Order: sequence, then structure tokens, then C-alpha cells
Amino acid sequence: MKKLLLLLVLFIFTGINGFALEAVEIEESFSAITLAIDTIWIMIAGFMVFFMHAGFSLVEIGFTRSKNTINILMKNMITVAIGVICFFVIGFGIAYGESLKGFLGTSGFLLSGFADFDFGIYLPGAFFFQAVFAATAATIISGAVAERIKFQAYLIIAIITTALTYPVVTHWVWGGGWLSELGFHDLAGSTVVHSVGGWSALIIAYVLGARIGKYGPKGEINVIPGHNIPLGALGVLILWFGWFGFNPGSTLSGMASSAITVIATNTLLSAAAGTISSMVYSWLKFGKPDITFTLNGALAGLVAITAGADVMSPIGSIITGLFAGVILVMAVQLFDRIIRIDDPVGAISVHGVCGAFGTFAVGIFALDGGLAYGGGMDLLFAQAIGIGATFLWCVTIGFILATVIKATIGIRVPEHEELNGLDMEEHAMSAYSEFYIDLPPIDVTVKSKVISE
Amino acid sequence: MKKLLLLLVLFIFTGINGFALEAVEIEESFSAITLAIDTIWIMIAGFMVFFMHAGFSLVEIGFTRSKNTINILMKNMITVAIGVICFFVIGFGIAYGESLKGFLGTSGFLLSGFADFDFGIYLPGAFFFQAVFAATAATIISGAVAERIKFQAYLIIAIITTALTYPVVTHWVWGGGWLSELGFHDLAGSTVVHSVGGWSALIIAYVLGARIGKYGPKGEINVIPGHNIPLGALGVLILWFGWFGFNPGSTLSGMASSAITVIATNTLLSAAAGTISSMVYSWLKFGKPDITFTLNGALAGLVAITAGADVMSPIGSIITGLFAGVILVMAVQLFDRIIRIDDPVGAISVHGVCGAFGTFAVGIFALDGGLAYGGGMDLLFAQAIGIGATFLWCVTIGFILATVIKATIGIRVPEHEELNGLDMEEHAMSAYSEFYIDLPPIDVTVKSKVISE
Amino acid sequence: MKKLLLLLVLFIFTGINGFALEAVEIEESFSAITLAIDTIWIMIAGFMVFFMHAGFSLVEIGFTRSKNTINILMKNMITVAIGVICFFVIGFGIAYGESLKGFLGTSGFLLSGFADFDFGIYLPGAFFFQAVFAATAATIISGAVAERIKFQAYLIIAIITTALTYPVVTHWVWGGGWLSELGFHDLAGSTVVHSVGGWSALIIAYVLGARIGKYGPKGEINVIPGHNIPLGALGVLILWFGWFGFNPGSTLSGMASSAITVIATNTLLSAAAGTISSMVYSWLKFGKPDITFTLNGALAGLVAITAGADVMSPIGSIITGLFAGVILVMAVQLFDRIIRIDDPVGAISVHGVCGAFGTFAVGIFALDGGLAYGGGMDLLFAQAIGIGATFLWCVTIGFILATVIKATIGIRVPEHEELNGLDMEEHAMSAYSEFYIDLPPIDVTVKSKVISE
Amino acid sequence: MKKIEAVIRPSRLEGVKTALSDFGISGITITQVVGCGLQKGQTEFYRGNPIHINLLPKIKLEIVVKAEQAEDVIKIIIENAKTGKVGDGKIFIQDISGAIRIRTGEKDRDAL
Amino acid sequence: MKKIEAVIRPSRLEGVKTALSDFGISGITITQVVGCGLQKGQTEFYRGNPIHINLLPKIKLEIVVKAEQAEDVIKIIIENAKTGKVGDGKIFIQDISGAIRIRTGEKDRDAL
Amino acid sequence: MKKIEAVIRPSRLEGVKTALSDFGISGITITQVVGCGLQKGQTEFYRGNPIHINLLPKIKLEIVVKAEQAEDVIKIIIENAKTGKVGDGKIFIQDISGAIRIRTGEKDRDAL
Ligand SMILES: Nc1ncnc2c1ncn2[C@@H]1O[C@H](COP(=O)(O)OP(=O)(O)O)[C@@H](O)[C@H]1O
Ligand SMILES: Nc1ncnc2c1ncn2[C@@H]1O[C@H](COP(=O)(O)OP(=O)(O)O)[C@@H](O)[C@H]1O
Ligand SMILES: Nc1ncnc2c1ncn2[C@@H]1O[C@H](COP(=O)(O)OP(=O)(O)O)[C@@H](O)[C@H]1O
Repeated sequence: MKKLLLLLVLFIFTGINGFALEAVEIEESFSAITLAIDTIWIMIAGFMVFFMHAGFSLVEIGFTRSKNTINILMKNMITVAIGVICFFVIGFGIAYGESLKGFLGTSGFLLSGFADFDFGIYLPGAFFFQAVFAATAATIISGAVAERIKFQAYLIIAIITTALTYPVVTHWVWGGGWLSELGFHDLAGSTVVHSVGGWSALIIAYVLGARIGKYGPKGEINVIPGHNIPLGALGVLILWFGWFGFNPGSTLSGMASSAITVIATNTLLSAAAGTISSMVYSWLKFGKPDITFTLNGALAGLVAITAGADVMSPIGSIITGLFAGVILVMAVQLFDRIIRIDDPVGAISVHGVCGAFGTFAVGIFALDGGLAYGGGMDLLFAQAIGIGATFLWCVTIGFILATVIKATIGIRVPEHEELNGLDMEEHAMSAYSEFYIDLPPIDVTVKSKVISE
Repeated sequence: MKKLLLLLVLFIFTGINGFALEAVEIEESFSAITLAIDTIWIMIAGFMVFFMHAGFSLVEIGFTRSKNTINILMKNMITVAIGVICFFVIGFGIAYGESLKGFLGTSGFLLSGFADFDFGIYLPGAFFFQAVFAATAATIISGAVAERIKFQAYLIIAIITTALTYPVVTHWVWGGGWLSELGFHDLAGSTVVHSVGGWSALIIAYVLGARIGKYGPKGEINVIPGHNIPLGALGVLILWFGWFGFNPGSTLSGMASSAITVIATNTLLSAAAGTISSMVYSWLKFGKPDITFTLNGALAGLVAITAGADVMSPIGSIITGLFAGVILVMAVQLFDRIIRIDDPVGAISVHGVCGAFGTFAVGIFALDGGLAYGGGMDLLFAQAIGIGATFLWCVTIGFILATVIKATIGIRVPEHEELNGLDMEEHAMSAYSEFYIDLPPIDVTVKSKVISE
Repeated sequence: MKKLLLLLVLFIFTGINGFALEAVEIEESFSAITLAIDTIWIMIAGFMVFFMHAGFSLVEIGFTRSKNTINILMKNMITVAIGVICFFVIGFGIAYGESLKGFLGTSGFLLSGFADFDFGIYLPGAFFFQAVFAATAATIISGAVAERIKFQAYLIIAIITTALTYPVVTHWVWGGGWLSELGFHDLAGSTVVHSVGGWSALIIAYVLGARIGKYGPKGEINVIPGHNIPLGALGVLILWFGWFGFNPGSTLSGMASSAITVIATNTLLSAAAGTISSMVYSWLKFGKPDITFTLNGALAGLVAITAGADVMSPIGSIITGLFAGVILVMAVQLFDRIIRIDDPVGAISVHGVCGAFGTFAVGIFALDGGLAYGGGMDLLFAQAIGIGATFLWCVTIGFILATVIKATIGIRVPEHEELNGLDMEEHAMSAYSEFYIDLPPIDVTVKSKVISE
Repeated sequence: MKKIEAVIRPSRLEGVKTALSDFGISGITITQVVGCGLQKGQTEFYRGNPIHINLLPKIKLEIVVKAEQAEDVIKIIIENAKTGKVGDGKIFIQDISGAIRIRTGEKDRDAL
Repeated sequence: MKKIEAVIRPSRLEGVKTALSDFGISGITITQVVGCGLQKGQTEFYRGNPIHINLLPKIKLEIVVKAEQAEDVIKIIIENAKTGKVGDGKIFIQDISGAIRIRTGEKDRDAL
Repeated sequence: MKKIEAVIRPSRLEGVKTALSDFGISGITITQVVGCGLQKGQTEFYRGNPIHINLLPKIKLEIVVKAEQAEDVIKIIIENAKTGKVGDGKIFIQDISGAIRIRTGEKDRDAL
């Protein structure tokens, strides 16, 4: 009996022991699996965000003149390249390094020194996802300054944006900085990415001045139509596709099954709503449904929902998108006709204005804390502060940057270069070497237009 | 001893208890993980299906004339936007709501009331995947009616298609409706998506009539070549890429490891076979390998395998693709030369005819139940009924819709508008403002063609 | 007491038993889950690799003349189609079938007979991933022989490449062949895919001869500019995107969380470095930053890092990319000006030379075994042998193939066909039927170029 | 010999060409041009801003004929190019002092 | 009637057109051409190889005017097209023996 | 002064241009045109339907020369543009009553 008992005890202990051991193993297996799921999710989302650079390039090409196409492609290619390297060397550290009073990170350059920091996934993966975001912010500027900026000047702007302007705001919001402590909510960067790009674009385009011929000597507002709308539209659809990496990927976890589906659907609905409202509004206002506004409207819906896709209802998302589409058209008109800052692709309106609007909309439509759902003013207030602080920061840095460049190496190409196109002068190439292109700078629209007979 | 025993018992019970508790936890962890895997898979597949809209847009642009390019882009942008919103408001409910005699769903509008319905993943995710499919069906019509349909008329068609025509068929097959009870098999929508689009296109294009100049006064069949084949080809490759979301994603589970690999490979092989057979057949028939047929042939292979990619062998898939490629060429010739329904992009042949063929092919090549494998006629019969019912439904709705539109707001742009291009008249824009474009409506091919000297 | 004990024992045994049973179930669940994760990862990566074919097509179109665009699209479409089918029928067996002395596989044709071979995921999935790689190798050749090769001749080359040339090298390295036994390291195919394509292109382009007008009668080196740089640039960005399937997917496991993030980041950094260094080097050398070199430079960085993305540090990757970008420009100049092999898109330099360089760089920068980290010469030596053997094999097969084709059906289109463009002669179509195209073969650049006034 | 230069609407090219060919005129040289004249362009919108289009696409035909054919050719062009609305275009007639067929070296009237 | 043919720089089209229109000339036909002359093109690089561009884009204006207006029209063109640098272009004057307005059938001076 | 207008095959432009430049003619204006004549286009297929192409791409050269150079210029063009196959094109000669160099205001023979 005693023996039996002993045996039993032994047996049980082995069992329990085995069980205990296995529990650890199971635990480890689970961690490995959820890590794998998170990794796969974030990486694929990151790849899609990377692909957005193709979208940005095409939109910018499509909405500008063919004589500057090579220059635009060079800017976009080099923005990704420089952006990624600068963010590797400096930016990532500023964004996620040890915080200096919540204002900026001061360690972690060259991805070193993050040994005991938990990004959820391995450091290179976390870096990858952030790096493609950084390059996005820089690329936004590219569109607004197109067709007249000096290539070297642009290079410097791209470097500063990815090494300083963007990482600092990232630190504030996502790196544990002061804005995050305030309760500021920005899921994927309506403010952190888009407004940063948009407001930087605003001030730099302002310092740069309008393209020759855009505003006539007697104050007329001339039109400089884009030369390849199909590529522009393809760009928008690529961006929309990439946005499904941008927003749902910003859960930063593949295990967040509910959040992922909510974010994706809200993103889809808001973009759809923005497309519709900008089309309808432009139709009512100008008599015809305008393709450039419709395309911009889709982007407006996407930018606007980027802040709150995780905290809104589908209906809230649709409303956000509807507003964004209309605001977009009004903003473009405002900058083009009243303020007279020349922005060939509408980057300031799409990314700056609609980014700010979307960030603000979180304060209204957030299911938890939004004004519309009885959440009071707290969140709205935090959002407003974030919008304002980002605006100030970007405009300040951008103004200093643009002014210094202007005073030193010069920010703008010489007149004859602008007239002849940047492609020949800066890159000694033409984009469509075999096609006949209409040459007069203003009359470009004419030849292929057929009027009612 | 007693004490020992008691201790032991206690110890064991705690252990067992802990173990029991943990079993629940483990169970939950497993569910969370498989849910995450399913979610990730379906969402990424859905993103890829969304991206197909870029493909549809490009194919349609590439195969038509430059003077209608803006209009086509507007149609495609707005199809996605409207499709998604309509499907959100009405369509999803009709497709998956409480069934009215297996014919259509009657609840679940605005995504409400699905509390105890199990979609496998969270409701917004299920909606997302279905919504991008719905927009696809509508987009197919766009190609066949291009270059002459009134923009407003098209808007109504897009609304009805995504709110009624498509959801009803979806209900029959995937929403637990009468066709599913019959044993009808359609994995990802050869019939549900593609034939619905194709047959709707057929009847609407019929009511609409051919483009001016397509058929000469003496019965000649004129040629209206597409203006940008590179964009068309890019569109086909984007569609092919997106199809790997469309078909493998229709497992609706990321855990279906075997099915996913089988479906992806069958999809690849069938598309390859369709590309080859349409090229070879057009080569034999017309003396030269025709690029437009080759491109359409890839799509034909894709459409055809969409119904049975999960139940066929690789060889069966190749055979299906080979047939589809030849059928495609014959169908285009049939509609173009005999029936004389003008379909600029071949949408009716690709999606309608090859969709029906592919659905039928399931009854022949399904490893389990297919005629070729001794499965008898049952499956084939069910497939035929599904094909027929879908045809009747789409043609009926489409005919009523087109006739009513024609009688009220008008379905077709005025003659001078068609001649001058829809872009200028409906949207006041040209797609390529700086390029010289050949203007005469028929002679468009001439200038860039060089003949043997 | 005894009863109690017995009860206890029974209870415990049931518990343990239940536990034991469940352990098996848990084990199975874990396998199913990791299998699902691996499957999803490899398939999505495979889809992205498939999408690279769109990239290859666009780069090739963009860098050549519009009169050969249809022909290029036909070549690319049919390469995917034929490649996939040939690899299904023969290639996969040669690559992964039972080894004949480590030189080539001799079983497994039509995917049969792999019953007890473990690919980690289901056979069709493994095939899919390999098949899209095979087509890639063939597509590389397409670029170098563009604008003058006979379509039939190209078809044969595509067949042989995907059925023989590529599978044999694959067998050596990834199918357990002699090179793998030597310790040769090539993660995703700097040598296996890219050099195979590049060296085959080299010898075939050599046998084929330069395009008419490329080299003048007095030895002048003429310029034949690409006709659509925006599409070329889009192609490069699509390739870059697809490369994130190509390299990280080559872990062949979604559970390799660390490796995936490391590979993705190294791929990103090397491509960025290649973009920058080729731009800067072309700027210094030719006075202007050259877009075509910058685009090629991104690809150079990608090709070079493909061998060692898993074994290098980020800094090592950046160095590899920097070198690749410069080597690319030098190689293009070498082939164009000294060796005088006419390669319109730079395929030989990008894929052949930079592929070899990247493979070699593994021997230097591999953290474990690389010369730079004190690993000695062993790895470097193995890498050199692999590079050399692949070169010899491809050049031998390619030479025999090209010579036989030349002697039989002819490898080159007749002169008047080349002058008039392959599109009209071989495919009876023009790519841009409505656009005015500049016609003189050499003077193509002229009309759209504006000079400084 | 006379050179008849006609600036017509693009949409009328097909008809004019067919009619001339039926009449027996095989040699025509065609250029795509833009013109301004009495015909006024539409005012269109790009991003909400009006664009006034004052250059309109036209087709220029150049036909060199024997002097005695000129009258008929002009009649045929007018018949087929006329819509009666502003913008129909103009015909200009010039003297040609010589013509050569490059292929054969035939001169003047034989060259046409 | 005179036909004035002017080959000018593309960038000068807008100015010339406006000036002519202010003067009262409404009918102009414009063709995009390329020209070679004394003006030398730049040497550019494509993939490191020099390209010599010896054809430069120009705009050709054709204006048919009453003989007495020719002088003034030429003056206006010169004033607005001149930059003083090589490549400004040329003006050629030819006689026109007939003109017809297709829309109305008006002839010669009435047709202009 | 004479204006020599030659419609030639696009593929012959390079040769003609080089030969003229060797002869000392620097001023040429070139237009891309399409022509119909005796040369027949191919019948091609688009999606299985035949397209008859009856307009063929050509290049039009306009060269204004001193009357005494005309003969030589014509000879050079013929020599370099001739292939002997239908479609080689035509040369037309017209009188020019005036020429002006916009840059300098030089007139007539000095302007060429
Ligand atoms: N005096 C002119 N010289 C050259 N081209 C002219 C002249 N007048 C008219 N044209 C050409 O004829 C076209 C039609 O002329 P327009 O005055 O608009 O119509 P209509 O001839 O019917 O009065 C113009 O677009 C222009 O190309
Ligand atoms: N003799 C000529 N015949 C025809 N066109 C000419 C002639 N001379 C000049 N041109 C045209 O005028 C343009 C400008 O001439 P160019 O000699 O470069 O400058 P400039 O007239 O200022 O000396 C040329 O590009 C060409 O199109
Ligand atoms: N009478 C004409 N008037 C104007 N252009 C002509 C005339 N005859 C021929 N051409 C131009 O010359 C080109 C070649 O003429 P074609 O009759 O085909 O060959 P060929 O001159 O060798 O007999 C035509 O395409 C057309 O552009």
C-alpha cells in the first residue's frame, strides 16, 4: 500500500512535472506564434505602405506637366532612398529613443541601444514599418513644390523631414512623448504623417512661390492642367490599396482581429464617402463632376479617417469621409484662389487640411470620448492641441529650412529652366522621348481638346 | 500518512484544477490565434481584391479611346465608392440577411442585426471582403458600356447592381439560398460575380446600342482600337495578382492550408493556359498572335477557374484554362460579328461567357462529383441550373433597368458628345492634355502605324 | 481510505489520460497553426513575386521604343504563362526531384511522386512559390533581347530557360545539389535567379547582335532612349515592392519572425543605398543625376542583397547596396561602350553583374563566415565557385540554344521589320494607336526636347 | 499646277477623303493643326478654374492638282466639309511651279 | 492676298497670338514643327552617352491676309517673337491666288 | 527664292538631312504628316477584324533657298529619299516673295 502510494506519488509528480514543463513549452509556442502573426501582419502592412510611394509618384506625375516628369520621378525615388537611410541613422532614434522631456528621443541612432525596449516584434521589423511611414511624410511635400524647386534644395528638405521634422512629432505621439500623455489620439497619422507633410508643404510652397504663369500679371488665375490623368488615377488607387496597410497595420498586432476588421472597413467607407462627396460637390459647384477633385476626394477620405479608424463607427466614418471630400474642394479653392499658394497636386489640402480635420473628427465621432457620443470636450481639446502644436512645429522648421536654403544655395530653378522644363535642365532627359508634346506653357490644354461642333 | 495523502490530494487537485483552467485558456488562445489567422488572411485577400479595381480601370482605359478616358476613370472610381456604400446600406443584408424562401435576405441592413450570425471572423471583416466583391460585379458592366453611356445612367446601374442584382445571386449561392441547397458549387464567383457582371453588361450594352462608327451603314464592321495597350496590359497583370486574393481568399479561412495552396496553383495554371491558348488560337486564326486576345485570354482562364479552383486537379485547371482561352476568342467574334453587341473591352465574353463555362466545367472536372471522374450528371445539372437562373435574373433586371433609364433620363449621350468624346462634354477635361491625339473617330489607328517599306 | 485512494487514483489517471490525449491534440493544433502561418506567408510572398512580372514588363516597355511595345508585352505575358506550365511539367522535377549525382533532379514531373518529400507546406504551395521564381529568371532575358528578337525564337528560349537552365541551377543550390553541399549561400537567388537570367541574357544578346542604329558605321555609339520613363519607374517600384515577397518570403516559413524582419530591412536599406549611389555616381560622372541609372540602381541594390539579406547586418547591407549602385553604372558603360553588347534595359548589368557581386558580397559581409568579420576565405571561395559554375552553365546552354535557333528558324527579325517596329510586323498592332509618335529611328528624342532659349 | 490647302474640321476628314478618292484624287498630304478664327472655344473648368480654349484642333489637307482639276476639287471639299456652323474652315489656293515624283523622277503634271 | 508663314519659338506663341488678335487678325493656323538652322542644340546624356539634338521644336504660324495688311502683320510678329538670340526663326511671304470660306462659300478677300 | 516642299519617308529623314547639311543648307523646317497616294497600306487585324490603313506616316520638309540652289537641293533630296518603291513621296516647288530673319530683321536672300 505504501509502495503503491509512493508509486502513485512518483507517477503523479512525473505527470505534473511533465505537465508543468509542457505548460512552459506551450506558453513559448504561443508566444512564438503570436509573434509570428504580429510580424507577418506588420511586415505585409509595411510592404503595402512602401508601395504607396508608387502611388504618390503617379499622382504627382499625373497632375503636373510632362516637361517635369523625370524630375518628379527622381524626387520620389530619392525620397524613399534618403528617407529610409536618414531614418535609420537618426530619425528612428529621435522618434523612439530615450525621451528628453517628452519632446524628442536622444538615443537609438543606427538602431543601436534598443536591447530592452519592447516593440512587440523584432527591432528591424518595427524599424521597417516606421521607416516607410517617414518616407511618406517627406513625399507629400514633393507634390506641392513640384515643377519649380531646385533638386538640391529638395534633397535637403527630404533629409531634414525624415531626420527631424517627422521623427519629433512621432516622438510626441507614438514615442511616448508629451502629446500621448495628453490623451491625443492618432491611430496611423492623420496628424503625425499627413499633416506633417501637408504643413511642411504649405510653408515651403509659400516661400518657393507659384509656378511661372500660374498667376497672371493682372491677377488672373491660370490653369496648368495635369498631363496624364490615367497615371494619376492609378496612383490614387495604389494609395487607397496601400492605405489598407497604413491604417489596419497600425494596430501593430496581427492578433487584434476585431480592430483590424473595424479599421479596414472604416477606411474603405470613409474613402468611398470622400469620393462621392467631392464628386457631387464639384458637380454642383462647377457644373461637371471633376475628376481631379474626385481623385483627391478619395485621398481626403483616407487621410481623414487615418486618425480615428479604430475608434469610430462605420456611420461615423462615412460622415467623416463625406465632410473630408467637401472640405478638400473648399481648401483647394482657398489656397488656389484666395491665399494663392500654388500646389499642383493639392497636397496641402489633402494631407494638411484633411489630416487636421480627421484628427479633429476623432474628438467628435470617437465612440468612446467623442463629443457626438456625449464624451465631452476633453478629447476634442487634446486633439486640437495636437493639431496646433504640429502645425506650429512644421511651419517653424519648414520656414527656417526654406529661408536658409533660399538664402544660400537657392530654392528655385532659374526662369529659363522652369520654362523649358526641369527634365532637360536638371536631368538631361525627357520622359516621353517619342511623343509629340504641346509646348506653350499655358496653352497646353488646347490641342487635344475637341469642342462641340 | 494521512496528512501526506491529504496534501497529495490537495496538490493533485490543484494541479488538475490548474490544468483544467489552463485547458480553457489554451482553448481560448487557440481560438484567438485561428481567428487572427483567418482575419489576416481574409483581410489581405480583400485588400488584393480591392486592388483589382485598378486593374479593371486600366483594362477599360487601355482598350478604348483617349477621348473617353476621364469618363472611364470617373465611372470606375465612383463604382467602388457607390458599390461599397450601397452594399453597406442594403446589399449585404440582401445577401446574408434572414432568408425569404431562399430567394433574398430581408434583414441586416447597415450591418445591424447580425449579432448571432457567425461569419468566422468579425462582421466588419466579412463585410469588407464581400463589399469589394460587390463592387467588382458592377465594374464589369462599366467596360461593356464604355464610350457612350450617360454618366447619370451609369450611376443608377451601379447602384442597382450592388444593391440588388448582385446581392440576390449572392444570397442564392453563398447566403444559404436555394442554389446552395441544390448543391451548386461556385468557389469565388465565376457565376456569382463574373457572370452577374457579364450578363448585366450583355443586356445593357444591347439596349444601349453600338458606338457610332462601330458598324457601318452598309453593315461593315469597323475597328475602334484601344489607345493605350501598355496600361491595358498592366491592368491585366494587376487583375491576375488580385485574383490570388479573390480565389484563395474565398476559402474564408487562413487555416485551410491545403485548400489555399491548391486554389492558388490552379488559378495560376488556368490563367497561364488561357493566355497560351488564346494566343495560339488567335495566331492560327488571324495570322498573328493578337495582344488583346492574349490579355483577355489570361482573364478568361482566371474567370473560368474561379468556380472550381478548389475542387479540380492541376491538370483539370490547365484544361479549363485552355478551353476558356479559345472560347473567349470565339465569343468575342460572335458578339462582335454575328450578334453585333458592341463591347469595347470584351467584358461579356470574358466575364459572362467564360464565367458560365467555368461554372459548367466544375460539373465536368470536379474531382469529387465531376462527370470526367465518373461523378455522374448531378453536379453538372446543378451547375447548369445555376448558370441559367443567374442568366435569367441578370438579363431580366438589366433589361427593365436599361429600358426604364432609356425611357426617362436617357441612357446614351447625344451624338455630338459621343463624337467629341465624353471627357470634354461630361467632365470638361482631357486625359492627356499635352499630347497630340489623332482626332478622326475611325482613322485613329493610322498615324502611328508604320508599314513595311 | 482505500476506496478514497482508488477513487483518487482513478481520478488522477483520467486526468492524466485526458491530459495526455489533449497533449496530442495540442501538438496537432500547433502544427496546423504553424502550417497555416507558413502557408499564408509563402503564398502571399509568392503573389507578390508574381506581381513582379508587371514590374518587369513596365521597365522593359519604358526603356525601349514605342514601336516594339506590343511585342514586349506579348513576350512578358507569354513568359509567365509558358514559364509556369513548363515548370509544372518538367522544371520543378529537375529542381527538386531525386538527385542525379547532385547535378539535376530526375523525378517529380507534373508534381507527381513527392509523397514523402517535406516542403514544409503542401506541395502545390511549394510549387507556386518556385514557379513564379522560374518565370522571373526567364523574364530577365526578355529585356536584353528586346526590339529585335523573333517572337518564335524567344518562345523557345523561354521554354528552355524555365524547363532546363534555371531548374538545374536551382537543383544545385536549393534542391540539395552539389553547390549546397559546398556551403554556397544564396538566400533568394542573386545567383540562382538573377545571374541565371543575366548571363543567359548576355550570351543570347551577344549572338543576336545589336539593334540597327545602335552602333554607327564609323563606330559611333548611338543612343536609343526609352519612350516612357514614368512606366519604367512604376515598374521599378513594383519590382521593389515585389522584392519584399522575393527575399523575406524565401525564409520559406512565416514562423521565422526574426529572419523575416532582418531580411526585409536589409532589402530596404540596400535598395535605398543602390538608388543613392547610382544617382550620385552618375551625377559626378555625367554632370546630371541620371534617372535611368537611378532606377537601375535601386534594382542593383535589390539584386545584390538577394543572396545575403539573411546573414548581413544593416550596415553591411547598406555597403553592399552602395557598391552595387556604382558597379551597375560601370557595368552598363562597359557593355555599352567597350564590349558592345546591346542591352536596352541593362538586364545583364543589373541581374548578371550585380547578382554575381551580391553573391560574392556574402563571402565578405556575412556576419558568420564573412571575410570582413574574420570568417576566413572558405565561404568566399564557395561563393566564387557558385558564381563561376552558374556563369559557365548559363553561357554554355545559352550559346548552344541561340546558335541552334539562329541556324534553324532564325533568331532575329528581318531588317525592315526591325525598322518598322516589331509591333506591326509580328502582332499587327500599335501600342498607342491615337498618339503621334516620332518616327525616325535615331532621331526619336528630338521633338519633345526643348532647349534652353 | 495648283496647291489647294484646306483647313477643315477633324470629323470631316473621312468624308472629304472618300469623296476625293471617288473623284480620282489619290495624292493628299494631311497635317494636324490647331487654328483660331471666328469660332469660339468653350469655357471649361479644371479644379474649379475656368480655362478658355481659343485654339481648336483642325486638319489641314494639301493637295497638288493640275490647274484644270482645281475647281472640282474645291467643290468636293466644300460639299463634304461644310456643316454651316462657324469653324468649318477655309480653302487657300496657290500656284506651284514644279512637282517631282521622287521614286521615278517624273516631273510636273506627270508627277501628280 | 498674302500668306505669311512664320516659324517661331514655342514660348513666343502666346504673345504673338495676343498681339495679332489685338490688331484684328482672327484667323491663324498653327502647326507644331521641328527645325534646324543656325541654332545649335545641346549635347545631352542618356545612360552616359551623349546625344546631339539638332532638331529643335518650333511653331509654324500660317496667316493669310489682305496684301495691304501684310506689312503690319510682319511687324507685329517680329516685335513679339524676337529675343535677339539665335533660333528666333524666319518669316516667309507667298502669294495666294484664291481663298474660300467653306461655311459660306465667300471668296477671296471676303473669306479672310 | 524658292520654297521646296518634299514629302518623304520617315526613315529617310536622317539621310536627307545629313546630305543637305553637307551641301551647306542649314535651314529646314520639318513637319510630321500623313499621306495617301498610290502606296497602299497593309490590312491588319484588331481583335480579328481587318483594319485597312490608308493613311501613311510621312515627313514633310520645307526648305527655302535662293533660286539658283533649288536644282541642287532637289537633286540631293531625290538621291537620298529614293528607295524605288511606291511611297517615296513628292517634291513641290513654289515661289517665295519675301523672307525675313526675325532675330536681325535681315531681308530676303540675306535671311536664308
Ligand atoms: N486668315 C486665315 N489664315 C490662316 N488660317 C485661317 C484663316 N482664317 C481661318 N483660318 C483657319 O480656319 C479655321 C476656321 O476658321 P473660323 O473663322 O473659326 O471659321 P469659319 O471659317 O467657319 O468662319 C481656323 O481655326 C483657322 O485654322
Ligand atoms: N531656309 C529655311 N527654310 C525653312 N525653314 C528655315 C530656314 N531657315 C530657318 N528655318 C527655320 O527657322 C528656325 C530658326 O532658324 P535659325 O537659323 O536656328 O535661327 P535664326 O533664324 O535666329 O538665325 C529653324 O529651326 C527652322 O525651322
Ligand atoms: N498630289 C499630291 N498632293 C499632295 N501630296 C501628295 C500628292 N501626291 C502624293 N502626295 C504625298 O506623297 C506621298 C507618297 O505618294 P505615293 O503616291 O504613295 O507614292 P509615290 O510618290 O512613290 O508614287 C503621299 O503619301 C502623300 O503624302
